[in-house]
Amino acid sequence: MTLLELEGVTASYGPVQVLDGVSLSVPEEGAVGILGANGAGKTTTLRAISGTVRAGGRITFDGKDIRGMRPDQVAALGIAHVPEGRGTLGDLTVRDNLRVGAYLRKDRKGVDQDIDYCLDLFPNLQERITSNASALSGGEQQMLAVGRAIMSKPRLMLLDEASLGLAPSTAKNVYDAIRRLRIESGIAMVVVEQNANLAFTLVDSATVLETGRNALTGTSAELRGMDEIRRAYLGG
Amino acid sequence: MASSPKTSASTTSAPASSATTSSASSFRQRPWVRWGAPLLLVVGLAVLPLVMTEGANDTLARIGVFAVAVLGLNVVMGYTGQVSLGQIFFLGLGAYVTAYGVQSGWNIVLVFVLTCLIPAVAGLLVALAAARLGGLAIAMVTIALPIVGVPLAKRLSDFTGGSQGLSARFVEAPEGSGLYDDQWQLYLVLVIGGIVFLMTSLLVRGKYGRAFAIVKGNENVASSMGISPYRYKVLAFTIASLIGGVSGFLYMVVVQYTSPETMSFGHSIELLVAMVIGGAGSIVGSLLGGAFYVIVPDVTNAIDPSLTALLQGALLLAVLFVLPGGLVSLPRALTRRLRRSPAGRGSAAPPTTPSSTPGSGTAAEQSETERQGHA
Amino acid sequence: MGKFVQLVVDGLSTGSVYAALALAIVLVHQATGLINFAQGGMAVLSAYVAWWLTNQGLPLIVAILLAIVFSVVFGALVERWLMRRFERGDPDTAVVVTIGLLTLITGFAGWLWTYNNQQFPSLFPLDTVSFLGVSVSVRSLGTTAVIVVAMLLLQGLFVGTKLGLALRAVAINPQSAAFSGLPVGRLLMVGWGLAAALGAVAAALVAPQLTLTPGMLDNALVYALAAVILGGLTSPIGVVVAAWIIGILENLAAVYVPFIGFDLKVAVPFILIFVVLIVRPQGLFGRKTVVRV
Amino acid sequence: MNRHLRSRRALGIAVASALAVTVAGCGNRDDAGRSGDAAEGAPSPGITDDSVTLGITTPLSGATAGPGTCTVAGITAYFGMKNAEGGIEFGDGQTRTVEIEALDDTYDPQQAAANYDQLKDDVFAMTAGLGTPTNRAWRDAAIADEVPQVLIMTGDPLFSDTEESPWQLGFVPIYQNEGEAFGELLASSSGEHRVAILSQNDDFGAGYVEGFKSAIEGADNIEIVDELTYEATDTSVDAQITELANSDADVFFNAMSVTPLVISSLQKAQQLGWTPNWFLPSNTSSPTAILEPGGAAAFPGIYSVSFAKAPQSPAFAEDEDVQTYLSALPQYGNYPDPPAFPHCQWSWMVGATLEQAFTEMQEPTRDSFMEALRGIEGFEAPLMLPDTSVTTTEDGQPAVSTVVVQKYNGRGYDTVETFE
Repeated sequence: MTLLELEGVTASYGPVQVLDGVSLSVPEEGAVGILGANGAGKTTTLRAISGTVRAGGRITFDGKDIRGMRPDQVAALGIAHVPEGRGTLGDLTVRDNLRVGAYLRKDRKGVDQDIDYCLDLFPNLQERITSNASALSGGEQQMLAVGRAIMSKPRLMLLDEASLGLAPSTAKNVYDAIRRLRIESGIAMVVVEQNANLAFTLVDSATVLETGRNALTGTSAELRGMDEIRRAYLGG
Repeated sequence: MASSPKTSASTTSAPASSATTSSASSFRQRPWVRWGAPLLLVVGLAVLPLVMTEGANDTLARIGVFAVAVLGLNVVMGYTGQVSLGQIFFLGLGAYVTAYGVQSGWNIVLVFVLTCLIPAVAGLLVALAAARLGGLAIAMVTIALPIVGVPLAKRLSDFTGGSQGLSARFVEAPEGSGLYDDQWQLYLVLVIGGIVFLMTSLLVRGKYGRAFAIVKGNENVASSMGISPYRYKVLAFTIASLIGGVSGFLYMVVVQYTSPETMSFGHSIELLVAMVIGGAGSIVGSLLGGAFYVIVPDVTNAIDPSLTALLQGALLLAVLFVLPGGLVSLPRALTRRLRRSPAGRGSAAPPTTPSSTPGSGTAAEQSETERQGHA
Repeated sequence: MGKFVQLVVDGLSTGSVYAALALAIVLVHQATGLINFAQGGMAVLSAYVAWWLTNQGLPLIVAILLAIVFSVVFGALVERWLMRRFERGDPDTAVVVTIGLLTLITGFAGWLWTYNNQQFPSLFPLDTVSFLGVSVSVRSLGTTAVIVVAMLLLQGLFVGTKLGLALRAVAINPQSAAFSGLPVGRLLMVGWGLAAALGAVAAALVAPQLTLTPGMLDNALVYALAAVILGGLTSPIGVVVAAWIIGILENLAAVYVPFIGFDLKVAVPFILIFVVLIVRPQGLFGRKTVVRV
Repeated sequence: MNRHLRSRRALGIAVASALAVTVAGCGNRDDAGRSGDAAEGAPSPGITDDSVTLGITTPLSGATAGPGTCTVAGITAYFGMKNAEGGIEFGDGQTRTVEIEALDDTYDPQQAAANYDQLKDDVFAMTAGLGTPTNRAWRDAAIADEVPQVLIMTGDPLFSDTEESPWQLGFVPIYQNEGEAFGELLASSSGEHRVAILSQNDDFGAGYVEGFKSAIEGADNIEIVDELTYEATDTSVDAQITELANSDADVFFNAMSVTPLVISSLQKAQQLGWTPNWFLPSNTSSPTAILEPGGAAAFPGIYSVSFAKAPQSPAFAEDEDVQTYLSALPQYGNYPDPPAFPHCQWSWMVGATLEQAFTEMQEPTRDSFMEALRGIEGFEAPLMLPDTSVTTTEDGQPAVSTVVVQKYNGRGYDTVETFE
């Protein structure tokens, strides 16, 4: 069952064409990685999905055409975007950040349960629950960003550079927790990541973007075996 | 296959824009343009007062006065990012120093030096205290300057003439020059204002300007680079005050009268408006801002004197609605429009807030850390 | 002693005037992250609408309610058709746009209703209450009471409701808020509409005392801004308390500190701001924000 | 009105300087427009055989726009009415209509000076503008350019000093005169009086207080018990009233020019149970706009000084002057509401005084005009109260220097001779 489907997606910032026909397919409960160099269009692909960039081509979610929708409409369909730079709400407490994540939900009880779930998944947040988000460390902010996405009970999560700027051990903690989340919740994921090693611990398959186009697509195992991938992204 | 992702990234980021800037800058670098254009400007400005009507000379001189005041505001606000709502206070202070000095019969050169020094020292003292505060707090402390300055000027009536103010007619054209007073005044404004503009543009393009930009962009980054935000904020504020003092001198050259009304809070707000309308963080923008400050009341008066406020408000909103970057962005907006229309492509909304950091090399290298800081 | 207490009471009622406007400024700031210089101008416009309606023969309370409705719509429209264009850009530009709006509204009111002082009827009787040798007008008491209620409602809105949380989230980071499904545009309009309504209430309360002119709230604006900064931008209770402190201290300083006197008492709030912010950068009641690199 | 022509010119100048257009087309500079080089006896700028143009710079927006608008409305109405009657016959035998060019200076001295620069070559004389700093800003320039700056609305004595200000003349009494008039009345009363003073912190307030004090000097039945100031930008003077009420004065000398503050002062004093005899300046003593909303009937006596009939006062309801004035103001002055400030009456009287000078001037020159203007004696302008008149021959005094003290009677004012 395909949950998200991108076909020939294009996008540009002013005169600069950033996406030049990107395709992507994410099955229900699947996890797909997007790899590539800086400026290859990874982040823009996620933005095209969540409606923050005007895009051409075809983007369907659950069989519905979502291209051209506003970000909040896309979110309402069950797509949670964890943006690059985390997008936590600095002047709100950790708990309020999580409550904002649950904005569209009406089930009060379920919300409280899910807050507990987030705190269980990220124990660091437990002790900072009344701190302002701006006072958190980078790793904690990343956890909070993922937690906020969880709160919206999404069917698909878009993760953008979750390891950026984090110490390797912290990055690993974050990815471990996300993997646990994936197993326990079955949320499908699109994972953008510079660090391919980390990405491959989470995703089943991946596509490599180069100047706004799919250069290579394959399962994690296939891609891991390729020399070019290894040289460019796996540090070997 | 990209073997070195880092370099490919930087080339894909902005090929089109870098192409246009390089062609423009090479045009600017041709020797005859480099030297000819400023020369032409100087000659033009030298001839202008002789051929224009008295009214036009007067208008131009007033534009010069307020362009200098806006320039000072730009140093602290446009370039260094510290909101100042007190710039008019330094203009008023400079005007009072000039008026008092002239009335006391001091040498005019001494008066000018004091007109620079006293506001600069006052600005320094205020800044030493105010620069410890950030953001809106600094705005509130600077608001206090005109608010408290007006009653203070009334109280110090021995120096200021109280609410009746001080007159000083000291810039009659020298005997034998064959110039009318308005021409002589305009020359003074052009020369003094020109020097201030030249020095300021050198300042903001140089080492200090880059430091200002980094402080504006992110103070934490600045600290990590060994640039003390506090010290540069104080410096910027002091320079702004000094320039404000000079504009006060020019004010006395042109208006020849000052009173507490000169530094009322409303005018400080109008200077802020002029700075943004002209274009924040821009030398040319300061000039355009000064022109806006002076011309708009005249134009609205000419249209209908009983509707000035309504028309001024509408005009301000209309300009910013079309040109959010200020008048100085007009050429850019025009070329963008021209470039876009043949392409016929729908514009992509820029995903992030337009960065306020000028693209200087050092700031760009830091952008990644900065982004995390803002997250 | 009687004089001292009377001066405190006078300061409280003057402070309430500042507080009324300050609350509306805080609401817009909390909901959009902007300082709206036109807040007072929009409030005055609402007061003119109410005044015009009473002149058409409507009862005062009905006129004020209709003016509040007008304000909500007007505030929302201003957000949608004017401020929307500037919200993502340079904040200085957005502030200057609100200054332009203030000029425009003032000019419009002056054109339509002249610059003459108009008498605005008071919601409260012009009686005086005396206790312990101190007298205070019923109007001041009423104004203060309404402001306290507004303050509590506002505090409740921000702290206790989902709407308040959503408004704050949108102000902090609109794009990120949208990722959680918050309809950003609509929330911004709601924020401006609510603030305008609050401004309308404020103007209707103080107009009988200040008499209605296009620039009625211009002088109060500076004090209101001072109260907003002093109280801390995030706390409705904080700004009201700060406005009262400013009103009281100003009077006491003028009378008991000969050097300050009545001419320089305007310096008092700024000295206060300066001292307080050096010690507590977040204001008296504001929440501390720590920014990490 | 030739506003269209003027608009185009001003707009042209503005745009031209905005673009800083270079040399082309500007070559023939108009030296005739420069100061002081007009030939002897030739007509001055702003006057032709059938019309004369007067300039005004005054606040038409901002905090002082209310009285500022009035200063334009009154004189515009007066000459509008005269023009409709066919114009005014000047002393040189020509009949001319009178045009008014008014510009807004928002009470900004710099803008006032700019407005003057813009008007000076097109108008015959500048007149009626409101404000001390805004008139001082271009006083020196007007002297240098020999442009009349006459019958202006400021009580600053500088403008009435012929030596210092040869091309100037104030219209309204200097502030000192008004304070003095009340002081004299008080000093001549039989009882002992304790006086509290609250004055605006500028030349307006200081002038009143100075005049008042000079009049009571040596009178041992008067004691000043407390004296405070306020700023024109204050939102409230409650604290001052509280402090003054504490002094238990029986006379309150209140030199205040801000309408809402006068109203709230009257109310605050009543709240505190302090009901002194109350003195108010001529520009903030309107029965309808100030005293009624302030509840002035609660006080034993509200005193003011005046030289003009209060149009709303029932005593003048049948007065011919008042009726002409009230019907001309909306018809010719573009001022539909009942006048809220006395400045409307005053500038109406300025119009009549100018007409008086016009009929006497022998040549269409500014010199001749100043001569005629300075020769008016005992002219009873329309709307003037009995015992007051326009006299311009007295050095150091503005056109109107006599005022009568009046007492509020619940609806209007009665002239009083004694303080009881």
